[in-house]
Amino acid sequence: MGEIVSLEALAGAVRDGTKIAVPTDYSGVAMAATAAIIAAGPKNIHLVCVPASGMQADMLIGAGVVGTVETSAVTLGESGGAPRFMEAVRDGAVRIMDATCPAVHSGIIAAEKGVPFLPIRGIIGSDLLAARPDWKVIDNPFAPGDRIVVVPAIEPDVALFHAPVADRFGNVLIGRRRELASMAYAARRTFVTVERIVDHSLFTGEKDAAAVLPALYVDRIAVAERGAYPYALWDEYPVDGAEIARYAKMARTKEGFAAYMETFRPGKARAA
Amino acid sequence: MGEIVSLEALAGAVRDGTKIAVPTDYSGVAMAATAAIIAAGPKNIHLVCVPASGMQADMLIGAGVVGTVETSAVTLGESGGAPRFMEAVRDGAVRIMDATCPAVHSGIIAAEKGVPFLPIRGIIGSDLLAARPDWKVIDNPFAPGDRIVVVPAIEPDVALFHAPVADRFGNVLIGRRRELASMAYAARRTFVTVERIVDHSLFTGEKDAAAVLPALYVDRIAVAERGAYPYALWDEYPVDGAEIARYAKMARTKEGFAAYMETFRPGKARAA
Amino acid sequence: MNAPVLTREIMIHTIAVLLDGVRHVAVGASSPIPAAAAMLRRALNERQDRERVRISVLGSQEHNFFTNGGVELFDCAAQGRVDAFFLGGGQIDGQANINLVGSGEYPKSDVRWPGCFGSAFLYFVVPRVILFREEHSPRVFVDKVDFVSAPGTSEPGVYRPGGPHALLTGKALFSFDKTRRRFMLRSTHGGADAAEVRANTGFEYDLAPDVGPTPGPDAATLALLRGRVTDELAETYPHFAQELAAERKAA
Amino acid sequence: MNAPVLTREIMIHTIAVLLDGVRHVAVGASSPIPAAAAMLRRALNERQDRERVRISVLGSQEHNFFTNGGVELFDCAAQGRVDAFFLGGGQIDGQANINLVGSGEYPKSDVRWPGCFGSAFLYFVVPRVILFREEHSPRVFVDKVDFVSAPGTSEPGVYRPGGPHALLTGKALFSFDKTRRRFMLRSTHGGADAAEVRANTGFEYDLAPDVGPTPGPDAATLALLRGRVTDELAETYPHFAQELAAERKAA
Repeated sequence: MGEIVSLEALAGAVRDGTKIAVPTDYSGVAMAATAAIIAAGPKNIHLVCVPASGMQADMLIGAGVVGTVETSAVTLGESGGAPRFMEAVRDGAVRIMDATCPAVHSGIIAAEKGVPFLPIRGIIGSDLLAARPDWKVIDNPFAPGDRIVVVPAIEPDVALFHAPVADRFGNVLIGRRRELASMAYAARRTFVTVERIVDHSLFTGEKDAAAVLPALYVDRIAVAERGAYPYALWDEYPVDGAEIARYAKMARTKEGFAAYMETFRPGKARAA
Repeated sequence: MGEIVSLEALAGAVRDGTKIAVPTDYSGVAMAATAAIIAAGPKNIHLVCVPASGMQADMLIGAGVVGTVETSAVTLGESGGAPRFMEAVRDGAVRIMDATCPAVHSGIIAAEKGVPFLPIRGIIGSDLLAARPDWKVIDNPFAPGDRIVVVPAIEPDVALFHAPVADRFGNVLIGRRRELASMAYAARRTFVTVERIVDHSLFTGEKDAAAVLPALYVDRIAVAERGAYPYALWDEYPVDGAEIARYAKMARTKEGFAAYMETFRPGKARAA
Repeated sequence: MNAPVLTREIMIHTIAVLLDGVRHVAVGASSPIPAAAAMLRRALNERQDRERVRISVLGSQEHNFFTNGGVELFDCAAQGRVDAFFLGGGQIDGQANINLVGSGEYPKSDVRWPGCFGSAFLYFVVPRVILFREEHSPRVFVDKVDFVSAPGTSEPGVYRPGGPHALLTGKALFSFDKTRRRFMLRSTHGGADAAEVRANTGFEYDLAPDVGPTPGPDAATLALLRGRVTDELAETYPHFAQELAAERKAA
Repeated sequence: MNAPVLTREIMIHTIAVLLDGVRHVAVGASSPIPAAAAMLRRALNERQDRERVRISVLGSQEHNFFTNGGVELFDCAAQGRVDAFFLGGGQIDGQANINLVGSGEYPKSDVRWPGCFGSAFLYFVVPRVILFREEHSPRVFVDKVDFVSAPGTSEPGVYRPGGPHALLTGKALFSFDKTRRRFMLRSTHGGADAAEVRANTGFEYDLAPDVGPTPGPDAATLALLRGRVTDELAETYPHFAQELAAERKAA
């Protein structure tokens, strides 16, 4: 648990068909690991966005490693639509499992709690129900006639995210980004990239402990300085909106995307 | 939200029939508020122990303010059984809703998530199912024949606990005791006693924010120094096991209990 | 301060009026007009010594008091603690159904949009959902959406404390009648009149008896908007605040 | 160091053997013998350069790495991340049903105990549940419990990755056969032999072919137990560590 490895070793454990959960843009996106996964080139991965994604999903899809994308949205935010995602969905090059944010959270939390499903309000009357035959509508057992949606547990093979700090015991600082903890609880294995590893335990008091994901849930840790770039890492560095805009423009064509990816080495270059 | 009031004003809002949720012994037990509630003397309260209780439940029961106790256990730990609880259950003086810890958590979390129920593994084959007709067994909608228990949401009128610090904006430090947050999310109103109130915001960074229950969920705050005594308050003071043992001994009889309660004024005496 | 009232300022003020009485409003990270309106509502309430308004800006570090991760907004809304929220859509139809997924046949849409986000949930549980879309054109306001991300109304028996309260565009303000399942045009702005709105709307709707220009802010409210609210806005939406300032100068 | 091996030390060692292979064991706040056994297992694994053993002491601030509140133990166990746990009971019967609620008619029990705690869940999901009760008497080990807090076995089709692994008392060690739904006496200690165990047990059970004395620790293990493990124990269970030391002196 909490083994410290190279970025390549971490990324290499994402194999063909792996179901991999990633967090949303502001929550610690493992962009350096994303580049390393693309370099390793697994096929047909099932990407679960918790609950949405941006450049990370777009890149993985553009690089051809994704077979299925399960998400509430993929967008480059102020830079517009996610071009590789939009084209792949339009062309049927990836299977899309459209969702709505709280249903993704509920699926992850079902796995966290070891239950096969969770009920959730809303959704009834949405075309999502037809798009997601794996969701069902049942009678509330406590009020017959009250119809309610149930979504199955989402059990990722791997949860992957980026955080500021791990300690050498394998504990990871996640702050108030508790969806990262839920992803780790739900996943069979959890891979984390961090800005740095410290020698002292992150469990220094009850208050500090609140911000920690315990090593029990963490399998591999790799150092990747500025590993969320161009996304922000809270309390560390802001988003580089211009870089995302540059990506958005280049990725409009397959060729432009390829050219962008040629030089995309977040973390690595900076860690040298 | 987050209104700062006197201990008496806080306790006075617990009325006849109020459903009140309280945390377990090591999680911040509002003992000073308990004394104040007993002094106010509401009748027939429905006490939900999340998921178990000790001296707090025993005292409230002994003082005759409890109509129903919903709990996974009531015990004085190393000091033995909870005498007023045991006698009241034996005599039928209180209605007991026996539970198991994770089922209480699931009921609270169901309310937190605004769903009418949560599924939970285990329990099947336990006599708890007969004792709790409000729990049901259904077929897992995703695997017919797989029987699973569902428990209804627990929606307390009031969540009550003790914490080290609130800020003047109504935010409360709860550290890693996240069940306190769940109780507050689930409850219609949340009352918190604290050791002290500070002028600066507890939201000073992402790491510190992880330990905070936001004011949105907090209705009334009262200062009660050493307000968890004789229970521990993490990072503040340890449990006073001798005092609990003294209570355990005196509370064996109604008279002994009455004599103990005559002098039980935690927090108040110390705040003077 | 003496520039004429901009259309965007009318929209901000209109939303602030629609938010009258809310205590907690959530806005998306890239929704500066709703955010400005929420800030104006907060400032107005403070000036009038009324209830405090809390604003959650999703995805913001600064203006976000949630501490339980991404799920907290949805849980908070399900608890009834979010009074108002904003939804848009690539398509919105006359029954207030919204489409955030794509136009054409699903899933291989002609034009694919990002996805439903939280709409299929929040539209059901937030009491006052304000539909907001600046572009007012027949391609947005269609007779029937190609994909229902979230329905405008629900059958009896479906748990639905929330739903559409109003629709605001760059040209018009509509109210929504849940029983009749229809919008009603209340007023127009941005240089449009009722005829232009009719020409640019692909669905049927009712007309209020007194359709006129959407009222703008009074002088004191405008001063608040151009002063304190613009300053607050600049912290989170610096680009938008600059745009507004430039528009005022040019006007 | 030369005191004869105490019964409690045999029990601690026995549990440590039962814990062979676990990676995460949870123990109750007032369970010093199981905690000592878990600490011994951890120390043994370290000496043998084997897998690391994590110990969660429930309710402890110091020896508790959980950060998601009281629910985390149960979620963690449901995820399959708790390999071993300990349960006791006011009554335990021959089918490994346990009763933590009370004796006599429910709910107005003759003797009321604290309640089920997490037993009705953890007994189902923790693979290696060790039943532990020092008192070995017919009032504890009954033919049929008056209230099933948690059943020893489940019908086919009931989700049940976990269940009873062994029963350790102050007099005996039993294994449990889930298919036969019966205990089997493996060995005795604390001055008891098979006949005394028989006389003090209210339920039927099988006999292992070779019932003999429960093996105690070898010299190196005993040294580890009396040294490092007792020191570790003293941090969380100072009273129990003192008791053990006093017993050793008196022996």
